[in-house]
Amino acid sequence: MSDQHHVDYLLGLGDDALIYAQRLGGWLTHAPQIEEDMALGNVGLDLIGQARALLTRAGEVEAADPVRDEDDLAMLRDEREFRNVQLVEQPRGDFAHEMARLLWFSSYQCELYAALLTSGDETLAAIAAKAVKEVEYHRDHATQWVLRLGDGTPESHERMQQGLVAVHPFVAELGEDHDAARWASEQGIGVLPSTLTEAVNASVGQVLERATLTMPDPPRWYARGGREGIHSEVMGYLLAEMQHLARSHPGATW
Amino acid sequence: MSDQHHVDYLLGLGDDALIYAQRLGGWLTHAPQIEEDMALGNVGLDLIGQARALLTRAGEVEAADPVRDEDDLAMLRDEREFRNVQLVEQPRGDFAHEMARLLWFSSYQCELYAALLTSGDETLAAIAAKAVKEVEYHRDHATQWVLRLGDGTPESHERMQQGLVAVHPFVAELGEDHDAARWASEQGIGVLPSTLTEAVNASVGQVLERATLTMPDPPRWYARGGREGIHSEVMGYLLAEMQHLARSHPGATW
Amino acid sequence: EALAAYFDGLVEDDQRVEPRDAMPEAYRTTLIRQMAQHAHSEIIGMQPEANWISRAPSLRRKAILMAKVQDEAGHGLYLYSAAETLGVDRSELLDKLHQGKQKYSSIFNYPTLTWADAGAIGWLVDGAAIMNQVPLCRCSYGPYARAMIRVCKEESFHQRQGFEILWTLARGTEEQKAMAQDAADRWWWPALMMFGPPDSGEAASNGHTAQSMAWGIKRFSNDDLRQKFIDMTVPQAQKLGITLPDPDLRWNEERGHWDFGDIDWDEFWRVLKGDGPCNEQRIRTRVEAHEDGAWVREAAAAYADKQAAQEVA
Amino acid sequence: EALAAYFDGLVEDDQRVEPRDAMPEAYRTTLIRQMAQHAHSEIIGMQPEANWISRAPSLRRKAILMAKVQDEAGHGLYLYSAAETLGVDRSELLDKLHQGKQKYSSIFNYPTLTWADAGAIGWLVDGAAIMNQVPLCRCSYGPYARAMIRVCKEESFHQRQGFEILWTLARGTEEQKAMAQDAADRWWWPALMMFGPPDSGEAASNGHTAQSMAWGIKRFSNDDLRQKFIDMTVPQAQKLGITLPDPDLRWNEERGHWDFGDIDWDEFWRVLKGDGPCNEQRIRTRVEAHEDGAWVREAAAAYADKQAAQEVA
Repeated sequence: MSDQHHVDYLLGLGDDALIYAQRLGGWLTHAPQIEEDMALGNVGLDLIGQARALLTRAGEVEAADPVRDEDDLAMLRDEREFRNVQLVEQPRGDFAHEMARLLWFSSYQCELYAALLTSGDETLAAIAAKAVKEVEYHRDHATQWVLRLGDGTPESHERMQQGLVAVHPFVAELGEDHDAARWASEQGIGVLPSTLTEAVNASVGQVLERATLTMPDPPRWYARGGREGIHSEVMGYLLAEMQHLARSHPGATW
Repeated sequence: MSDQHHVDYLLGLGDDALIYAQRLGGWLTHAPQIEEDMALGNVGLDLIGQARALLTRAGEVEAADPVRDEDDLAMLRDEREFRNVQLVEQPRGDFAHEMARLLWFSSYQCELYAALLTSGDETLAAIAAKAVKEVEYHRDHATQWVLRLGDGTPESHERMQQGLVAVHPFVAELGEDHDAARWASEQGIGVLPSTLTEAVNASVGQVLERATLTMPDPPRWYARGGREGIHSEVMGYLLAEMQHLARSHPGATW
Repeated sequence: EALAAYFDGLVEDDQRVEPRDAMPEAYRTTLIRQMAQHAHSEIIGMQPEANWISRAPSLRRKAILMAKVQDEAGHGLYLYSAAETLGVDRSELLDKLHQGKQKYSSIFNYPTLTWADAGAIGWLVDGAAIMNQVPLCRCSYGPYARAMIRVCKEESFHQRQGFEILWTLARGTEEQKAMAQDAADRWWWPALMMFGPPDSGEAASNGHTAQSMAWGIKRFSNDDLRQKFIDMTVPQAQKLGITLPDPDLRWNEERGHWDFGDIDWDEFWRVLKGDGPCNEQRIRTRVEAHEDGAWVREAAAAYADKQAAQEVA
Repeated sequence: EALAAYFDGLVEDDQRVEPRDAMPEAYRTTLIRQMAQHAHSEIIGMQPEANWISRAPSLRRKAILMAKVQDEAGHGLYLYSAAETLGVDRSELLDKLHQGKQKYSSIFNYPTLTWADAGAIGWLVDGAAIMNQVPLCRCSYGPYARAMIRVCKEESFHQRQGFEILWTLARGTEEQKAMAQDAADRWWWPALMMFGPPDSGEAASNGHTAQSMAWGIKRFSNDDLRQKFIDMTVPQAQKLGITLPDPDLRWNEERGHWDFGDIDWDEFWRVLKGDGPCNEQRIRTRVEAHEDGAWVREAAAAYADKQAAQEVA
């Protein structure tokens, strides 16, 4: 059972990166300026890279016969087997909404990967060492935009604030502990999400303050269950799109 | 080769019905009033029924080993093998846009099935005999709405006119002859699409006149190639959604 | 006085109250609230299943599912019409739904995550709904009772279809079996919550029950209906080969009923108050459809006015 | 006079004209038009390939494709920047694109219908683009020439990636082979049209060629480039095991070139004038992104102004 927790923990990290990359890919050709097509493409590329490494590692630890590789795990799992938080699977909103999501998610990933630098899973520690620099860039990028939009025009301020509100029900799930994380943290392999929350909140809070924005009130509802494969109804459509081609040609090489 | 034309002809008819039903299904829970959820659901159901009969017949004529049934043909063909016109695959627009599409498509289907009543393919003739009554109801339903919207409020008039404009580049393809139809018409099995065009245009034209609307100017571009499996880029996404589950469980029974 | 006595007599003799009959204002408002909530549930209840129309795994299933969602729209219409006999109109009731002033069944705030959920909703959710609704076919208010007779007939058809979806999955591949089991795991407890809070104890909320019973609107207590549902459903689950997710479920020879475990009433109240997975989404989808359709309804009204004016002229 | 002579001398000696140098107004406007069209082609050219990012069949391919589309955005930026050295700005050029006053390469008005199209675009479309662009690395206008050097380096990388996609498909399942062949069938002729109308004959349209050659902007005629491309590509197709859709394609020993069949110039003009499968969609997508982003760009400008004001204060 311990191994399955290890796998699940890695899948949670990998699926977060993969599914968010999938959503960010949708910005290419739709960004507000060409520089931003490139920047969001970069963030997406970094996340796909993280996802590939994490899913590959999950397959190694799982050691199924035959071993499932990154594509088996990305393309051939069903919705209930995906362990990402619901934040990352939400459809693309406006640009402010995206920057709100990116600020929260990258702030979380900064704390996460920093903590994983000392993981007892050396492969995971190495992935974290590479990723931690990437996600610091992502956080910086989101921060710059949140400042510009928060302290830009009245319209952008309002949209940015609304983006924060829209994202808020999905934030708490990033800090929710779950069986796999508890096991991983006990083993010195992973980190308990709840231990990151304070630093994440502080980091985001500082940005919001500088951006003349306010932290939204506690939301009326909270997303729950992503780590156990409970997703929002949009997830099935995302997976249908992502997996259709691969599933249409079983066993093919690309 | 003649048999393949027969199959292709049936697939064209069946795919039109199937793909339009797929789009109409999207109106359920999104219609402007509950009566319309029901009405568009009804049209969709009729079209799925037609599609099932037509695809089943196509599979019979094809006589592959093993015979492909309606679901093999709906769920396991790739985009380039679908032979529907591009009109039916276009995403859902506003309600006026949908009524413009339904008016054209049902007017076409009225003429089509009336002509197929005497098809030398007796199964096809029987399908047409049932369908011809259904599509008359569809045309009547679309007609009623085009009248209401065309001669309703200034906003609805404008939207209805815009809907007609949006649909116009896709109309000519309904009347385009293609190899399978030429063969089918020579064999007394099918009807040459171009022979229906005049009646379809007259029928739609009368409705537009009563509705105080005008037939749009010839469009700047025309959709082409659906009957040869050339689709618009939206088609791949439609198929991914429609086929994902079936393709995820090869050989399963539902 | 005489009118009130007439009303009491009707109810006492188990006769039907009709729209023309005088009735206590509280009876009227209770009925409106209940019928509206019921109609809203049909309309909102279309969403979780409509979610699978475009992805149904076969054309036969697609057609059946589309017809089912369409039937739910029809049920909504019957029920709004029945409510309209009490002098409210549909648009007023819809506004209350959209503003969160009237509720719908909380079960529809759960997502449909797999195809098996289309089966589980038919089997468990429609099954529970029928259990609630069959007694309403004898409800004291005539139009409601008659609407329920139509609704129940179709619902039991839906329930069989849902059962059949799961039956097929449970006899399918390992993945399909797991899908069926997972759906039952997720829908079982919420389905039990559909009968409302318990009749007694900490979580009870005995608001309207006694009065509704006296008026002949309600015939059985929540717990009685829940027990009937469980007694009916457990053997069906056994037949399906599905394990219901309650370790305390066991036959009680003495009671002649199935014992069952504790229901998580915190979850019930939480979802009811808005913190369910789909509350926001369901209302947003509904409001969007309504607002997007406003210009269409206006056009239809304007056209009808013009036609009427022409006929007069 | 002296300035004009200086310009002529630079061009004659195959030196680079730089932004500070005086240049004929017609040279400047020709360059702006060409560079803008080139930049627009990069930006619009993102769309057909971006269409497959979400559906790429493996994560490796998804990453490569995303990087490629991103590179195209980068090329667009280089080229707009190069054009800006001539005193226009990007937003002005984008407006002209959006209003249909400046063109982009017609090839991007064809849809990407299968995954193999991502390969065919890399192999054929980028291949043809490189053939057009390599001579531009020696273009008389310095900033354009330097931008092209960067672009060409990346494009040839993309071309190899596209070839590799098709190579893998051509060695895959029967369906994958058919997919590769189908893509080549659909992209071959439009790729040949990328070199523009023929140098002579009925379909010729020798508008700017002679002058552009004299100015050192254009180095080879359309037909020469087309022939070079065909000569380069036919052996690659043979290596792939793909049959190019031209029954008249055969080696001409005498000419030392591949002969090829007639190009459908009617289609070329039709698509160029707006009646291509995706013209409307491409511009609509582009305009939507631009309009949806207007408030963001305004906010960024407002913020920058505030920051600048603070630094002054």
